[in-house]
Amino acid sequence: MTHEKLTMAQALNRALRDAMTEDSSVVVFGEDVGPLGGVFRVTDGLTAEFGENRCFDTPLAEAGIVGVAVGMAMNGMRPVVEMQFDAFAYPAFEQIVSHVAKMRNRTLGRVTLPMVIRIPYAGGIGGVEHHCDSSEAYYAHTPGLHVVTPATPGDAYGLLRESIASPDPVVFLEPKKLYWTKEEVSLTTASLVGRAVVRREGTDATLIAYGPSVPVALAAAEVADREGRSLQVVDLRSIVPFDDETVCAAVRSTGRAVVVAEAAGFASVSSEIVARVTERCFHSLAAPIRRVTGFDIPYPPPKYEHLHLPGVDRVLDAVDDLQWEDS
Amino acid sequence: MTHEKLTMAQALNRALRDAMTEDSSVVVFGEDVGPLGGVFRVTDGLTAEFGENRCFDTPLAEAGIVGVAVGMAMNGMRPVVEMQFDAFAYPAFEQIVSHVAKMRNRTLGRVTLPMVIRIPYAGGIGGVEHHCDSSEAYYAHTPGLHVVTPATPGDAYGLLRESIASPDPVVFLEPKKLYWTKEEVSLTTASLVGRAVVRREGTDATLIAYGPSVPVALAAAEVADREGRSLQVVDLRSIVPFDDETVCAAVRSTGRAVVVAEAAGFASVSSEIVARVTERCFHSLAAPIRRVTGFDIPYPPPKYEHLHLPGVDRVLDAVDDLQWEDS
Amino acid sequence: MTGDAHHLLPSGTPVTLIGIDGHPVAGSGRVFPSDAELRQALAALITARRLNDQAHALVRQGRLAVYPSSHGQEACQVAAAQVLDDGDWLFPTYRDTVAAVGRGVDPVEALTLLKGDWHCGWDPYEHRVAPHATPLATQLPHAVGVAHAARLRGEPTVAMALCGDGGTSEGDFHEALNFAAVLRAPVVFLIQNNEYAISVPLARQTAAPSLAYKGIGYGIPGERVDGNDVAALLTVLGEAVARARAGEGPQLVEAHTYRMQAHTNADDATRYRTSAEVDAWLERDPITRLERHLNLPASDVSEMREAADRVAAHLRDGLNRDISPTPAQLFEYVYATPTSQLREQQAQLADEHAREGAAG
Amino acid sequence: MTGDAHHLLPSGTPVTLIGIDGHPVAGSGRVFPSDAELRQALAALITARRLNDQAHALVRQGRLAVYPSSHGQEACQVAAAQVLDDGDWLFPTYRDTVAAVGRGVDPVEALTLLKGDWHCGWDPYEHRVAPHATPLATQLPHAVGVAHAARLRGEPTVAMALCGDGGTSEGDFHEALNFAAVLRAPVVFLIQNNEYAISVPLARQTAAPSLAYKGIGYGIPGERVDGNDVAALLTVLGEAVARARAGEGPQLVEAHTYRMQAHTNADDATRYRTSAEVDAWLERDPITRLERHLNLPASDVSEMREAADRVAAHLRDGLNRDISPTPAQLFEYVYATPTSQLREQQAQLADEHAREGAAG
Ligand SMILES: Cc1ncc(C[n+]2csc(CCOP(=O)(O)OP(=O)(O)O)c2C)c(N)n1
Ligand SMILES: Cc1ncc(C[n+]2csc(CCOP(=O)(O)OP(=O)(O)O)c2C)c(N)n1
Ligand SMILES: [Mg+2]
Ligand SMILES: [Mg+2]
Repeated sequence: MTHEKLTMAQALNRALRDAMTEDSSVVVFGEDVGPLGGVFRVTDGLTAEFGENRCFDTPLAEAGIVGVAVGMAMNGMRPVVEMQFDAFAYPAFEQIVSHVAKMRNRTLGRVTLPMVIRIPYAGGIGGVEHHCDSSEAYYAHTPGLHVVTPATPGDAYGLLRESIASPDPVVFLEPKKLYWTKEEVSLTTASLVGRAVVRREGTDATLIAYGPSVPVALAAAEVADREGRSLQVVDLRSIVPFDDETVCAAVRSTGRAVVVAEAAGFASVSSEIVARVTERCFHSLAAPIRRVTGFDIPYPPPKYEHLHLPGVDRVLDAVDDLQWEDS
Repeated sequence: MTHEKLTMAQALNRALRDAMTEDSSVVVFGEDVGPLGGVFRVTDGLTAEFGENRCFDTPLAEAGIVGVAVGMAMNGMRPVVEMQFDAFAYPAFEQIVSHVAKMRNRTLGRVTLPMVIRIPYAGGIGGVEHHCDSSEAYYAHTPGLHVVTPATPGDAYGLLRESIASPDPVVFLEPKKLYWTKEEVSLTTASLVGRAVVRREGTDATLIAYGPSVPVALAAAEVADREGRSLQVVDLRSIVPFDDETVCAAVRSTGRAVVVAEAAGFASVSSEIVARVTERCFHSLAAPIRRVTGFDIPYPPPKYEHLHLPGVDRVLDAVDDLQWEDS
Repeated sequence: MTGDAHHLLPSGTPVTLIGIDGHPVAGSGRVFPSDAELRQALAALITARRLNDQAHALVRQGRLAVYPSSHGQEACQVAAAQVLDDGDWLFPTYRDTVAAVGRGVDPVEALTLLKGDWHCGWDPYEHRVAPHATPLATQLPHAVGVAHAARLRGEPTVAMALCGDGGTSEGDFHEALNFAAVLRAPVVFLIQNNEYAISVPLARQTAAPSLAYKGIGYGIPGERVDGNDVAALLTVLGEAVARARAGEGPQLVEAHTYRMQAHTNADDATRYRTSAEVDAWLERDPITRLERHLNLPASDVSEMREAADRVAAHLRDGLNRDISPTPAQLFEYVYATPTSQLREQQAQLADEHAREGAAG
Repeated sequence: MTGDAHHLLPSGTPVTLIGIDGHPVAGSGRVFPSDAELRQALAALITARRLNDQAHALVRQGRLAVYPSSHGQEACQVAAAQVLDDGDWLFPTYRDTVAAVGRGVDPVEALTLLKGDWHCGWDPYEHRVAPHATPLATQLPHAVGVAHAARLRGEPTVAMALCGDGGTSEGDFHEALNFAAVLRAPVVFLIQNNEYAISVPLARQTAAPSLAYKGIGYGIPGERVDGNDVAALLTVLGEAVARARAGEGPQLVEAHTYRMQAHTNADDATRYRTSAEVDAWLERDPITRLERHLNLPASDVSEMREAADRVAAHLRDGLNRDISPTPAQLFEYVYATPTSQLREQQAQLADEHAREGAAG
């Protein structure tokens, strides 16, 4: 059987198990990933199934976790490490930027680091401060990393399998508010890194989203449809490498676009999308590309997050702003 | 006398001395900032003049330096700390993102952090790996920080004085290749944070630059002038807050623009400039805004940096690309 | 320089002054706190326990999003607060709500963050209690900075910086202790070693003989104390604070205690520890022990209980008030003067709301 | 758990086997290396010194951008290389060029980075020498990972991880030692305590009795050794490697030595230390000391000198070759498969070059 109905957390767990079964060099470690199975249960059962050498708890030190993973990757292993929450990956920033991202290049390709850094990220679950950061821009701006983020359980499985198999280090961002979304998942490996996907066809304007914002974009398209406007939705899946081809083709087909992302907008992945799509599709654009992003503020407290997060209304407002001369 | 001919390093030194003289709560610390005077001599003579309590060497630990500065700023001081080089600020990333940037907001404005983090940054001096990073995007993307970078000795003096006096934390990026540039400096305080400046008037296109790229833009404008093209040059000075007014007015006046910056282009400050200026000036633009940035690669070795750095030719190529229908 | 190194090492076993049976332990050679101090501590312990249990209940009622309880660890927190002077500072973690309350922070304010309202609910300057830090060990260098700034001005301030056993593994722990030692900053680092970092037991956190042995590596004296014996804590922490205040530099104290409940209500502790292990700690409960020792008239204890009930009722009432977030708050505190970018964004949000209001 | 803690503490004074006068030091109770081992070390020391001086000269001639010399510290580096087996790993810093050369790395390759050519000039797998790390202490967790991976596979590999006194202050030092201890990873951490971190003297780096006292805080045995006595280093490091290999977990060794030259040629050491202080270390020179001890026939020593000269000449020749950077190299090694973004950028640069070529 190659299909199963799984939540995103279960799909990720399944990807880890399948990768560990197929390749004995895959090891999983981090804080609370052992007997507890991770605070989101993504590593549930791995220690029991594969033993303490393959899935283990570490001391509480993120730079240490990533640094040790670098060493293990240098020496024949494929480490998959978990950062417990987005903001708790920051202690590992130097290791990620100065080593993980650069080792291959520094050594003329002699030392490669096949490792995955899993980071539950972004908001929408009423978490307190430091538990809801959308930190993708920090990694996406750093040459040498792959940065991917699934929006569906199926992509979660496929992207994680591919990331573990990759010779290059991958920052794997898991939208924590989507951990419990469920769908039929194909348990086969696929080639998704670097490939955006059109999640919904549409002709009037293109919504470009990734990770936690994909369902928001889809919901907005649904509402717009009822209001007589046909919105196309592109899910990036992979921020680095970026799929210029798919994104630009989509935008050219509609001539209008809105980027939807939770992260603060300033100097972000959204900025990049606007900049690069505009550079490439300027004369196909009927209006400037709009951004609907988090505000340029620290992530707000739980009771305030609904004010901050890009929602359907804000996306539709932006769509309305796309200079519809004929409307 | 309020004018002196100073290098940028001297102007920064002078700003520190003047601030320390005027305000006894200003303290300077970091690695090698004491008797050695800093590896770039920016803190030269401060320990001798103000004593060990006001300017002192610390243990070699950047998170510790920034974290201790947070505590001192909480308790009545105005710390100015030095990170020895750009990449060596990364160990402090968690302190900067999770505390420096957020303390004021977390505490409803009750705890403010009047502190300055000085970071010599960017390339152009033949430095080896980890000594040439353009790290501004990491800070600019983080809400709660001010991010400024001078391009002249005069601005260096003014921006640093203003940053030290600011109630908010400032990431102060010093383009190390400009440390030895010299000019007549007005030793008065000014209001430069948040204000871009038009460094050169021009009518055909606008070059938008900051920090180390300003001289490159000016040189390009000089060459273009000889070739009969009139380029305007805007120096941002302040990345956060961003001076939309000045930048957009400039771009509207020419209808064409090129952003010049050393940092890797992907998800960068350059992306932001393109995105926000396009959003605001779309219908004044005759062509998409071009970016001339560092490539999306780890900073290359000394003998390769000339290939990587945005130079006059590359800027002029981009200008040529701005769809000059009449040329 | 190394001749006198061994005085930096902790005792092989933790200092205990009151045994499990409530009797004084013979031969500790340490000062015993006065009865008045112990009575004060008992009242605080009873309140602390009551608050822990009340908060736990409030989570179940949906009035609090989450609560990391210090049930079982109250002696550490009560003592940490009690040994400080008004001019001193406390640096708590997310598990140290009752320590903050011990310093005078209103419990309703203390739980603001966990209620889902603004990040820090109290004025840190009012009681000199820093906002509690979630990123582990990051508050420790702040404590060093606060203490160092005070020392530069000649003020007698001591900073009490709290941290868990797990937190000692972070780089910030190391850097903070080292800075404190080199600067001779008056900081008392108190590790509440409660045997677990969420699910990770101490043995996977460290291979050290005990965490207090980390002190000597910084030139800081390390001490071990029974973390469920408030008398021992008052003495050991009190002396540490006095030494720090006297200019002897930072001090490290490891309190051996146990987290009786799950990490937070969201945690499932049965996945990583047995109930037998938990039960074994019941007899070491800090409150029972002190009650046995003081053997106060029942009326005195009921008075304390009633006072604690009043505090708990106040907490309940406070948390029953609904939060009405205003959009402007999102932008108001990011900078002293909002950037033009933030003003634009604030206006956009205000406009949305106005339109919703008009539509709705 | 704490009964046997004291064996983790270092001796009060560093282990020395050969005195300044070249005579064996009585009563150390430690194994003395064989004459053959000492002869091998002397040859390596002479080469190391020669390389340090040659590199220093090449900076003045503009053939090297910068050189952090280990003049005075050669005994540490020679011993660190000599005690390893072929299957072991060395993790050097920027100051450990001669240790890398001791493992077999060609000196020309070893200086690739400092010449301004590509970041790491050697194949790390060939001699099991990691790329040298500039960000301080960041290589230490890598050493732990390499050692742990080998241990998981049942290989007898030991990792020798080098670090300076300044580097011990970084969080990564702390995290690496702690991970190694908890994982029982076979790593020998060697601190070359040369009294300075650029201009910052040891007293501003730590208040510890000595850096080896940091070991006990991780449950790692700490030892102190005279860093200018190659015999003591061979014994202490050799035993540490053997213990690590035997499964006794990580080991910490602090070597007391001195940086005789400025931090790099770009540094001005007169700003922070006196020449009297430097001169006092002259008599402890590791080479003189060993030469006195071995008292070899002059012809043997000249042979070693000639061998060293040949290595130096090879270095000189190698560095005289010009570098011809190709644009494609910038993009080739960033990812296993270049992204479409990088292909675009590479094409753009190639196009620029083609046009320049055409124009020029
Ligand atoms: C830097 C960082 N990493 C991870 C976490 C997630 N986290 C929260 S509490 C905790 C365990 C802390 O254990 P300990 O320090 O022993 O304190 P305790 O909870 O036992 O009081 C973890 C891993 C965090 N808050 N900060
Ligand atoms: C993380 C980091 N911060 C700062 C620096 C800049 N730096 C280079 S060498 C050095 C001093 C290192 O001293 P030590 O560890 O004692 O080694 P030594 O140079 O004496 O061999 C400093 C501060 C760096 N390389 N990395
Ligand atoms: Mg704990
Ligand atoms: Mg040193």
